[in-house]
Amino acid sequence: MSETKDIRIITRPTKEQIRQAQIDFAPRCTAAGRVNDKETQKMVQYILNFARKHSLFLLAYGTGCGAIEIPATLTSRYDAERLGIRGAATPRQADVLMITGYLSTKTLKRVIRVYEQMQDPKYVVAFGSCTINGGMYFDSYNTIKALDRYIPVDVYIAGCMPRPEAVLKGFAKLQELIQNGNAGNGECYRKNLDWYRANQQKVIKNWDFPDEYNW
Amino acid sequence: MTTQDIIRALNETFELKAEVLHGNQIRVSMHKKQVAPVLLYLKNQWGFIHLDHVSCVDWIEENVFELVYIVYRPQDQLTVLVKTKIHREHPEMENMEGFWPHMRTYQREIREMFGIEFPGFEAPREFILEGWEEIPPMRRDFDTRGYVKRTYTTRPGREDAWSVREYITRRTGEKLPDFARKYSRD
Amino acid sequence: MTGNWLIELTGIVLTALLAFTVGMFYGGLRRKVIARAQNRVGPPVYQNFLDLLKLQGKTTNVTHGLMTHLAPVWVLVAAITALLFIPVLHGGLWFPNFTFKGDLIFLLYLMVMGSLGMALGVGETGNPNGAIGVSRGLSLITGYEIPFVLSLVAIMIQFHTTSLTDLMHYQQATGHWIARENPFAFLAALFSVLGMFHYSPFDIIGAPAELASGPMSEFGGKYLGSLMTGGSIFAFVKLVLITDLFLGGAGHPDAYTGAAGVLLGLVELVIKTFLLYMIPVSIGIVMPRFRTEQAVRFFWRWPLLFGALGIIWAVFWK
Amino acid sequence: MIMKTTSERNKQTTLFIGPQHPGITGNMMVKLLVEGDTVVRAETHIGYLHRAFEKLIEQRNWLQSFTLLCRFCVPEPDPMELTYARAVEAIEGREVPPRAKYIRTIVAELARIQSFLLWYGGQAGSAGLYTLGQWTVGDRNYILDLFEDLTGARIYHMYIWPGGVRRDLPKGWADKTRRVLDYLEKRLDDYNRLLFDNAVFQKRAQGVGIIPKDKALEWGVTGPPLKGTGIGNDVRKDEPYCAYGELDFDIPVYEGGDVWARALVRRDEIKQSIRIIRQALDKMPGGSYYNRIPNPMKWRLPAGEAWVKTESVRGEIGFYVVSDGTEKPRRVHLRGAAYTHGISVLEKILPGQNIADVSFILNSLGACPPEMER
Amino acid sequence: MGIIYVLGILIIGALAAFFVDDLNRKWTGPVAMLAGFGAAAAFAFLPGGIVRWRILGFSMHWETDALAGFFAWIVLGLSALALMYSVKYMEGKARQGYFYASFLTSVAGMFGVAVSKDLLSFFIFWEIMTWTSFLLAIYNAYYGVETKGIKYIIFSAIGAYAMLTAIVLALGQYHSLEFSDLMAAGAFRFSSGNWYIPVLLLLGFAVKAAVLPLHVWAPAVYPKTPMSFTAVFSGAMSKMGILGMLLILTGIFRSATGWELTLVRWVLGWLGGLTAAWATLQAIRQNDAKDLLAWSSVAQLGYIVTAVSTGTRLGLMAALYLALLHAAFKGSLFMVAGAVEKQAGTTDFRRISGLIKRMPWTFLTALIAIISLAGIPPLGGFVGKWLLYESLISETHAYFLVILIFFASTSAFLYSYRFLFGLFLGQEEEEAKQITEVSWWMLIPMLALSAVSVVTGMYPGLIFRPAARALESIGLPAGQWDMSILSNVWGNQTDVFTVGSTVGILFVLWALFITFKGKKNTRWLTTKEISTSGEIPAPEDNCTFQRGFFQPFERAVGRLYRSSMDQLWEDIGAALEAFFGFIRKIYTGNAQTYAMYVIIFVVLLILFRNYIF
Repeated sequence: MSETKDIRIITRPTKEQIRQAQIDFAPRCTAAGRVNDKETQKMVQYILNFARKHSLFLLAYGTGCGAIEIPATLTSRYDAERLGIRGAATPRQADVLMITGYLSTKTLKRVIRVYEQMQDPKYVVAFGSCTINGGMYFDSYNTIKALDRYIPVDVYIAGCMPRPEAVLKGFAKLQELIQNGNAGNGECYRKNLDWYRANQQKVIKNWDFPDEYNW
Repeated sequence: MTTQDIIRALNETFELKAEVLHGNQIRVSMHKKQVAPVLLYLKNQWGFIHLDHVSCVDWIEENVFELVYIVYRPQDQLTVLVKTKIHREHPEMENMEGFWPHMRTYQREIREMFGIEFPGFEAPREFILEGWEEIPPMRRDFDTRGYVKRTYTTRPGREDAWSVREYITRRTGEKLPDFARKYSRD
Repeated sequence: MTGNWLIELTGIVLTALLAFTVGMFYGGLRRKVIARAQNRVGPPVYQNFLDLLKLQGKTTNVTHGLMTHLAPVWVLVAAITALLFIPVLHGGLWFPNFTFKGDLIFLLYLMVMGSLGMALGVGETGNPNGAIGVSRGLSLITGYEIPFVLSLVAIMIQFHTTSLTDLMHYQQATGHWIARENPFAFLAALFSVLGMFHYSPFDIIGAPAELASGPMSEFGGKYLGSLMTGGSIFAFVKLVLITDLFLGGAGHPDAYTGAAGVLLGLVELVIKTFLLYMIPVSIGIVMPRFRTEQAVRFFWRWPLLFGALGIIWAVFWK
Repeated sequence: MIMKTTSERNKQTTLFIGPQHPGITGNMMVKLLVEGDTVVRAETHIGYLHRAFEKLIEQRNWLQSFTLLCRFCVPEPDPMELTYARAVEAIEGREVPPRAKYIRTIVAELARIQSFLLWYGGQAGSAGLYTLGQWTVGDRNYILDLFEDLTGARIYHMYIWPGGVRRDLPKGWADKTRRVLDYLEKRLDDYNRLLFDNAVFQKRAQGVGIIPKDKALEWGVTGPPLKGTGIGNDVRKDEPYCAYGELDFDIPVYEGGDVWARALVRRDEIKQSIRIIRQALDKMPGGSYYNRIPNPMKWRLPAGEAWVKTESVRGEIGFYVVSDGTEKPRRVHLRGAAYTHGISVLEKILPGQNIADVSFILNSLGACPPEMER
Repeated sequence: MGIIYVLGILIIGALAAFFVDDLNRKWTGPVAMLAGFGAAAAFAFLPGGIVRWRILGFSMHWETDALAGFFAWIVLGLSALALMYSVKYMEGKARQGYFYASFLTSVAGMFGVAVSKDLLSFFIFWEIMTWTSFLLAIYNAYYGVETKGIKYIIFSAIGAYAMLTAIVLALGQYHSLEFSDLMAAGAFRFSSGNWYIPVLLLLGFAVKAAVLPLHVWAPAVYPKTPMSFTAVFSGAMSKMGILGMLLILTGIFRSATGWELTLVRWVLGWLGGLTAAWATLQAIRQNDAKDLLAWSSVAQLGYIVTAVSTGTRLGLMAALYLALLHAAFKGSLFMVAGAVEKQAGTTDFRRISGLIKRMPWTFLTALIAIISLAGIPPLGGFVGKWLLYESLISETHAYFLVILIFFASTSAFLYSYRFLFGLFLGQEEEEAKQITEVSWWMLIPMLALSAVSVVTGMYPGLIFRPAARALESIGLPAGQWDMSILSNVWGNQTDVFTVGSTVGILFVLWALFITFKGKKNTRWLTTKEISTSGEIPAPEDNCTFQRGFFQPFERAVGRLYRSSMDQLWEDIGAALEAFFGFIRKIYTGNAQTYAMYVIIFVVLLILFRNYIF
């Protein structure tokens, strides 16, 4: 019994290894590549960030089962509109892309398309355990397991499914990140496009995106 | 109308051995050539107007696919499960999309998920999957975990799919409680 | 008309700022009122300013060509020009602007300019949703403009003038609102206002559930922000126009003078326009939307009848 | 310099309703060919939510599959659990205690009410009346609170198990439920006044999206759309399961087959559900709530098959379950109501309709994409 | 003697073009163009003068007074530009000699009509104009054109016979064909006892001016004629009908009271209004740019007819102003249609779209012309609309007619947008990538005509002054006109200069703002990069919305489209067909036979005039 225990713990990666793996996992951009740099943040940026964080237009895209809690979040009991969160119909107008749960590869393609059509600064909020690590679909042949290999993610909300309170908490976190100038990875996505494209093409079999990156 | 009437009628017309499954449900197996006439007969003669379901089961051990057509008669809640077995090598089934409008949907799904061909069925091939290159995924010989391992990247720390409770007890040195041990996989 | 260009310029800037501020606040209030009706707290009233600031602060923008690029410009220019030719306050130094240089027929046509420019921009994007939205919008214009013209013609022939200032002057001199002098014309105009605001039940143009916000679907960032600004100013323009036409306008050259007079006039204006604005807003809260042809038919039925009655009233009144 | 492909360009416009679209329910796509404002052809495209549940269930044991099952259709997980549990019980021949039957009935009907409240929002929202959606979806939270008290979760409950339910009713839950029902009954009048007394909604809904009565059964229409055509088939009445046989309720039937009739059916169904729950709470028998199953890790079912139907919110759902005598199911195949409503029926009734009505009709049919592709 | 020179240049040009075509096809166009510009120059720089001569006992009287000058300028100016446009437009087409000779002769005919001061020469020129335009209408002798041509010639024949009868009757009654004599004798008054003379003449003019119900030829013929001539056909030739009406009705207008004026205002005014409304509704339904423009021409002529019918200061000014402006913007629009047709091969909206990036200058022309057509400030078309409304409201108190006109003009936004959207906006198709902009020879005339709309938007006085002189020359009230301030009888004003400059300044400011704000981060996308709900349209998916563009509107007016008007038209069509069924037997549908018949009729009338009357 104790033998197996030791072996298992050794096979498990150390914390350092995990952190290293995380770094490899999703490209992190340097501070200069960010939309705003905290050190050089000026008054204008402060005001702009204040406006940004209080005016979040959610793209109307229910990618998975988490979409069931979005109406609850937006309607009268939880009323996300008091925080400036409201729906937007097309990616051109939207700021926040909510990945509400698992993504099948067919949807992933559309999500990438939609993400690229959004305008900077754009934020991605990933919803539910399945976006983090596949969740209960860890052995499903049709869902991706880790979202940030395909598009950059700002905030993860864990749970299956997260309650509206958790969603609001996630948005609060996003607002905090926006105010500090740490949210919005559109620039980062463009810089590391090759890395993302390689990952995307690995799972999306019928790749028919235009060669040139347009946003 | 009772189940016995239907069983008798099927027996007399097609010389089939039908049996009662549960309550109002009748199960009848036949050769695949007989399925279309039986379904039409049930629909037109006996008023089994509602196609409830079409399903397929992969009996890989016997090397057959079993197709199940479930039809329903709303007047007295009779259900007939029409079953047939087709060979797993080059599986083919008669195209019956004209019988019920949603037969088309079922046939598309079965064609995509099991690779059963319906000659003369002209619906687009891609239905649920997109750009699928492997063997049809619902076949039992398709290894979904292997495919996942080949295709997707999981975040580190979740490769082994451990039992969480077990892991916690081992790390902290606690004793596994009895009720948990009962459900343990070891 | 003082002839002093500096004062005129100041007047123009002040008027535009006033319209912008009030229009944006009205938008915020609308959202607040709707939220309250829906059992919610709702966003703060200054939410629209934050939205605008955010949209203008977008770091990337896309456009599909010159007409799309200029579409918000058309809308803004139409809104501000219309504003300048409408007496925001009666009398005074700053707010008449070019009131004497344009009449009602001119205003009627000017107000379409923005829509047409917008439609051209939408057309260039090549988005089928946008084109369908434009087709609906233009059809709807033929619906609500006709009763509006009927009511305008009615009051023109009743008071023998096509000038907005004259009408305001009449109302303030006699103390009788035209809404009272010709109630049918007022009713017809009120119905048209419902259509002009594109709120429910006449919001088929950009219906999100069908067309994904229709004409707006390709506009984002600074373009959407500019459209929003234009829309806010234009909403104010419509409200002031109806107030001036039927509700006596605001401000009085004889009663108030100086800054206090202007301020009092503005307060009166805000109260009147706000009450007027609440009519389409509150109807919008409880109404689903009409289909296009239903909406157009609606305008060609009762409002048209009221307009015709208004003309008959006007003919026999004098 | 002459454009050659003149004949090719001269064709209808393609409109994509979905997947990223405010007018779509869930994640699916209706590809429309339109000419002017009229739909010429409609194609439903699904597969955006395909998670291979049926494949995964084959990898899980009989009890583990419940975590997957309830996610078949997001707005109404309980009918799925109920149907599957009944199928498993049918194969095994396991008895369910009467108290569990009543609890199951209550849960199924609560699920029906919350789903209809969501539908109110969708139906009104697709017609531009957002206020109703704000009210009903807000009030839906009261039912979700009840679920939370009962099962510990808001959306996915995993409450109904083979042999009964997972927990007994908590203390005071019945009174709380009665209070919620009283409140809802009061609010329903408000909703109905806002929606059904509205002339614009009447104009929009009447005569739109008609399912012909003589074709309805053949097209596989079930549930409220079927009752809207004037055929009152309902599994709860036809083949009573749980406690439905012992309770008194009516099946609302309306003629017309249009969106309006379907809306009326749903309006009345909520009232019937409230009635059912009240009766079930009053008649609630005592005794065990759970017929204990053996160690689920080692639980084997006898080889066999079962086809079990349940009246869910959008129509009848059925589970075809095959057991080969091992711990894991050989095959679990769901027949959802949306499987016909969302694909073949939708494709049949959309041509000739206005673009403005596409989302409206979709909502009234109750298409649920995750149920179609699983 | 300017008239003789102008006519001479045109006729010689026609002959020269006809023969040069045989020698060297390359030079046909330039020669005709030279003739066109030469005629315009001759008219501009030589004094017009008075020409009188007698032939077969009839006196002919041509004179370039202000009214004639006004219309002659419309004719010569537009024709010169259209001829310039033709040079490249007709390049490579067959039978150019035939085309240019007919074109120039037709221009000569129109010019003659404008300067004629007696009914006989008026009629002769009128007929020259009609024949030659018929020849041009059948120039594109492809399928269906002959029947359309016959429609035109049949309706022209109705008009011609009506006029001829009136002329003979007038001659019999008053023994003179001079307009001034007839006017003095009250021949054109309904109250004169010979009410049929003005009625018959008006009938003849109404055919040319495409007044309901005699308009059916116009939408049939305009699209089939080569576009460079349609510009003149619709822009100038139809105005000859307006000129005729103006001449006939002058007497009634001068009296300014009485039942005759009321009658004219009601009948002609409502006919014009109905024409405008009906043609607008029809234009909205069209799927081809040329058909759309043809119906739109009919609608615009409806406004002008209504404006003429008022007979008041503002109304007549509106008529003359709109006549000129319509020539400008509709001329340029037909030229745009021609340019698109030449480059893309078709003007069917369902087959092309997204030409804006390929043909930007053509689009600019179309944009200006369409804004002017729709009457949106600050371009010239608005002034005409303003004058028309103000005259109807404040002068003739035709309240419900105003609504009808307004309905027509609001609905005109629909087809205006359709024209721009259908040809230039929307998805840019792969096949369209090879299309290029037309040559400057075609662009310059188009842009020049657009410039008229732009300039008159700020300074409508440039037209008001000659128009006022023209009205005064026939003794109608004209009043004082400012350069850019419009005012109605109640004294309300609109200062279009202020409007134009405000709009211009604001437009430039905002355009600069929106261009330079975040300029670096603004991406210019193609029309393929649109948000289509996350899907990528397959190559076979058509994302251009063109078919049934205004279906919601059509459904809203459905009943009107379906039952009443259609039935009316079918009835009229059936009646006409029955009526002309037997005529067709002796009628070959050939221009020569038609000409022969008319000549025989004239000769017979002349020979037996003393016996008949």
